[in-house]
Amino acid sequence: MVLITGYVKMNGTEINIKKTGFLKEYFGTIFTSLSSLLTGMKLTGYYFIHPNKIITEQYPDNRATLKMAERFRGEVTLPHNENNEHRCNGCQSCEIACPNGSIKIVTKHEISEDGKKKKRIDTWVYHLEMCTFCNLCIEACPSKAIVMGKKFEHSVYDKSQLVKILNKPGSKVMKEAEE
Amino acid sequence: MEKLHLLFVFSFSWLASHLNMWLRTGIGNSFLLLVTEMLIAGISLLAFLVILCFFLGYMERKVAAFMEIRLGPNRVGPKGSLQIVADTVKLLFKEGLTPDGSDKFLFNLAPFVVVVTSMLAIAPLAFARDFQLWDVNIGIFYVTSISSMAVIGILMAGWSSSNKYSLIGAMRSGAQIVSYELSIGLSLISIVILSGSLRLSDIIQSQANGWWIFKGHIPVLISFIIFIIASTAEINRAPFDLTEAEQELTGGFHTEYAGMKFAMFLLSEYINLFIVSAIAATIFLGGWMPFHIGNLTGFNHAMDYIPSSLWFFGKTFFIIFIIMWFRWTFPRLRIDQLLNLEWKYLLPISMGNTLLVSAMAVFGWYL
Amino acid sequence: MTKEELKYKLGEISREAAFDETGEFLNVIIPSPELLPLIKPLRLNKEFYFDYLFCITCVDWKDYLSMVYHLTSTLHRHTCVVQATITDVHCPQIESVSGIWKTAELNENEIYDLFGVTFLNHPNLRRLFLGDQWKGYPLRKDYTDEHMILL
Amino acid sequence: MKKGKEENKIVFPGQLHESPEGGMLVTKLDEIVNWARSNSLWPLIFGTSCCAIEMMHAAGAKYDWSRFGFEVARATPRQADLIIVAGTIVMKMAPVLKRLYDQMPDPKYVIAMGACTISGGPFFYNTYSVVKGVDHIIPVDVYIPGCPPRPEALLHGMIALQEKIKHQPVFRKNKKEIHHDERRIKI
Amino acid sequence: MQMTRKPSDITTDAKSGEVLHHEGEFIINMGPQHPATHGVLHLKIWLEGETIKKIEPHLGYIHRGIEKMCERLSYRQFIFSTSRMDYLSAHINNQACALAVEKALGLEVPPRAKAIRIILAELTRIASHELWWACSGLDLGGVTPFFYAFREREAINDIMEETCGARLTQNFIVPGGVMSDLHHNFQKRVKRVLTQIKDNLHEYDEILTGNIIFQNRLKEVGYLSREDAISYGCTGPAARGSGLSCDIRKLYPYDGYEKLDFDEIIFNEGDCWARYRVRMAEILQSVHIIEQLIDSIPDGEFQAKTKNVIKLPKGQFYQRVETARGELGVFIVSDGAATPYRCKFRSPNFSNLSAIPQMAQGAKIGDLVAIMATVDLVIPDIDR
Repeated sequence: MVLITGYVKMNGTEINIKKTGFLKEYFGTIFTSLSSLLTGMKLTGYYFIHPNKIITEQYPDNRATLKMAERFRGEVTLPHNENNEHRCNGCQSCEIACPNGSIKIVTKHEISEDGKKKKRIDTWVYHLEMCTFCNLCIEACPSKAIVMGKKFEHSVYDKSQLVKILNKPGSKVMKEAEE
Repeated sequence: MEKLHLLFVFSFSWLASHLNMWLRTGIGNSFLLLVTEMLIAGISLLAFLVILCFFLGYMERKVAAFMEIRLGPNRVGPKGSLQIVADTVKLLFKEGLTPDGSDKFLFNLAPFVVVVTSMLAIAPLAFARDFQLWDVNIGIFYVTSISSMAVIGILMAGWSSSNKYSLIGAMRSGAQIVSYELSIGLSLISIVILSGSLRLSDIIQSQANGWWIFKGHIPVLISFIIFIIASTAEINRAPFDLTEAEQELTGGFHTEYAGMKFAMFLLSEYINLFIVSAIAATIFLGGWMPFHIGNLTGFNHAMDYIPSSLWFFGKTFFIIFIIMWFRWTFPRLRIDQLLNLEWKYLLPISMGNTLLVSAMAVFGWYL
Repeated sequence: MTKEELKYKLGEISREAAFDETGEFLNVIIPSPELLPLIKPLRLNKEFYFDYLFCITCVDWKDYLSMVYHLTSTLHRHTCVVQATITDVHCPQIESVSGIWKTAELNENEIYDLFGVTFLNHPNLRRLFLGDQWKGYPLRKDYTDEHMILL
Repeated sequence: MKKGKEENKIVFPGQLHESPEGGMLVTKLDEIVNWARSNSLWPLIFGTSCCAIEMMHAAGAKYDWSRFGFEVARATPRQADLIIVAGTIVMKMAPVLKRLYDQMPDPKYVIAMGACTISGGPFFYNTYSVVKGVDHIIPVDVYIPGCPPRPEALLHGMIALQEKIKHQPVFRKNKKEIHHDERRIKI
Repeated sequence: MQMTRKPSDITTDAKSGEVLHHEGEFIINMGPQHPATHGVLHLKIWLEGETIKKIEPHLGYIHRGIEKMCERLSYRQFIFSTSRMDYLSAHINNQACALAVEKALGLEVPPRAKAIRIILAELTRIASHELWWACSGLDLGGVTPFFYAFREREAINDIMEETCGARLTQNFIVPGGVMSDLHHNFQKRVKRVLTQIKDNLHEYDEILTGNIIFQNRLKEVGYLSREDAISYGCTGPAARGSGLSCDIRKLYPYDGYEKLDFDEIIFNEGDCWARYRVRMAEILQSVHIIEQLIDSIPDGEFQAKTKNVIKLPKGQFYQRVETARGELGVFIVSDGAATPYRCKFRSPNFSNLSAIPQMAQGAKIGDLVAIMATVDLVIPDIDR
């Protein structure tokens, strides 16, 4: 155990007036106080005359150049390829993994060409208004069907628009992701 | 030569005298003339104050922003200059509610009292050479007595809101303004002693050969510093904004005020800021007097060509900037520390300082 | 003090104490009326000196409740857990320890609020989180609320 | 330069569109008042949990909502125009929030920021005390999902609110002319 | 206010005859919505003039029932809910839960994962202290420090976003390690941030630490003795300012803190100024910890193999970590199922809050703000 009793000195900050007579203490206090105040004013004054230190990013104007980090979690998306196919086979692992039930997968049974009954997704409901972007559904997905999107501008005037259906109408499962 | 001077320098005094002459030819009755002149002066003063408050609000936000490494308002109007206009129009059209349980008469009266008292104090100010609304012979006395009236409005607001936070804020302001009034008075008295007059125009004239802050050596510098500190406290600005103290009292005396009534408090805050800065500029920095250095006649002549109104406003805005600088740098004091500062430091020092200045005046130790 | 020493010493103080050493700390399990006689010497005796009560909680075991006190000593740096069993589920009562550790005052309020355990001799027992109008004790296992608890 | 600004103009889903009605003067006055209102939204300092931190970030130097004139955060509801509900609202807090909303003078706006305020979010299931959406208590103008939303997302929501205010009638009477244009998602 | 007191000035309760308040006092309610309470804390304050006579905290304005919720969540899922408790040390909270599960399972975490966890935890601590510094400046009326501290916080948040995917509630930790490997920019950016912080710390001193007004607001205000700190169960910087050694990283090391060289910062004065200095020095200590690790992150796996459905053995498990505000304890009672039987979070803020009435005895309203600022409460962590 190391006990530090002295403050880690950073650029002479502590103001301690030694007890050396009333007048000396009185005027000492005034001078140290004024100098400590002037130090602070020096800093703000420095920034006032150095506008190049401003770090503001002007959001709606910089939308063209604004890039999110590659791991940024903005929303859950179900990518479709050009043939309107996705990789989700409706195993519902994500629904189970989701801690607050923001994923609802409605499945249906399809009969394929060889006469077998197969589980397929009917609607992939995603409650954006409840999602906490914890990434557990992405981790849980065995066929890597869902990924996190980069979009973050989701503001709406109407709450019902936040409930999203991720599979596009008429979409199918990719061949390689069927089981 | 005089004409040439007018070409270069737009003079307020020229404007005032011509207006006076023009009115004199139109209106024979001297009473009517006085009323018309007062009306014109009042309306132009109001317009000036509103524009001034727009400008000060914008300036404050930009100063704050630049000290805080950010941009500040820049999307409403060119470079955000219409931001305060938008705020004002919004406050105009906002519901100005009076809370139940409040003392309705006092509640609605308080903002007007505050604004009117702060506007009254502008009367004896000299904005430019020979351009003064009311050159009263007790100018400084008038200003100090009017400015201490503001506390009545604040007390009224705090009491009538029937909100405990407002009440605490109002009580704080009472203690604060009454005590800081003393050191303001004493620091002003030091200049009165030196110049020998309470009339503001005389004080400005006494600085024709040098501003008091340069002529008066260290004692005047001390009273200047005391004046700046005490007047910051007097107008309730940070670090002495205990009456509002947003983090402690959620707004202090104006917690319950909304809409235009709240805007009045903002207005009076900026007018007060302007007034104390203008007083400081007049008393210590020579008002509209240009900057002269001893015998450098060329330099002095060049300074003379800068309009006197520019000198006045330049000095005033310099002090306004310093007070804003205080606000955006320092944390707030506690109420007992605030009173300590006044009674233990500012008041004894300014008393001693007054003695020194009297000695200076008696022995003529100034330039 | 090691676990064994603690166990030996504690056994001397309280006859009815049972011990559970499976976890990280030594667990002392006692019936609820035995709490104060056991816990006072734990705090006051120089050899124990459990001055730091870092966690109080309650566990609802359906047929009984058990109050769990995690104690440690800032002097000796040893830790022990006292578990007091409250058998009366419908009207659970236990002595307050807020006179011994001041931190217990708010914590016991919380437990009173969420479990319904009444603390005797508590200076200011009130429903801390949920307010007086709330019906039921939500952290009990038999708490039902069909509007809110869906899964 | 102008063209670039046009491209950057954000179109919001469910944007309000009104038909051109009303007299010339009234429309102009409406425009001025709405311009002032939308550009001077003073928020109430009301943060209950994590989203409040992102709200502070939006006030911070990097995102700097003072550019829009939002920086005058008021501690008292009397002087605020906007309440940004940032964080979970629980049963005990609901009456307080309602009261704060009632204390604000008209016109007043509400932004629901974050999953908790929109729907209860992470605490939708299995908790006994969380209000499942702040719109059960007070009317909400703009919803910003996210847990917590980025500061940029908050700014996006504030701009959305500005757009909404700009289309509100002030002196005009025929309010029913305004309708929802559904699902115009174009970004 | 009123100085003399007559019997008629005392208001009593009609039923119990208990004295409610004297005429000279008045009661104000600070909160639930008040800028100084940092959220939705409600303090009922008995005042005489401006002097505080008594404080009674009223909680529950953000009581969300996380403990009940956790009883229905699996061990993978319940980690995420803890980020919402003390959101300023979200990563450290997650770490506590993961450590509790790992302790129960006897799971060995790969060294790379441990190093990543510690670096991110210390970054979180720095970010949290930055926010505390910003807000304590703001609470005491200085607005500008807020912006300087948030500049550094933004830099840390950017790192978090790049590596973990979220700025504030990262949810990067899973039982057995971390969710994914480090981003390839990570080391470079962390070093840049560390130099930025070290370069800018002198600005903090110039504008706030060295300021005479600020020091006078904090010195000899809010005194908490060591005995009271122990009795109230205070932890973290709030207790270390009172001379109580309680750094879990030193006392009960976890995730490899025992191999690192750092100091536990202790001051004995027990006032707000001591608590302030503890936190300021802790920023430097955290920088020091990261500097030791950043160039020597071991190679290897970032996650230990775990079963898909985690079931803990029967028993009671207690794990504590040092968050930015003190000791967070996770107490899990397991009955062998896939969800905890009972889950209790011993939050540092709850016990620190209980000491505030003691600290604020006889202080002014402005002092209470200073006390709240230096104790640095996060209300959702108190209410859970």
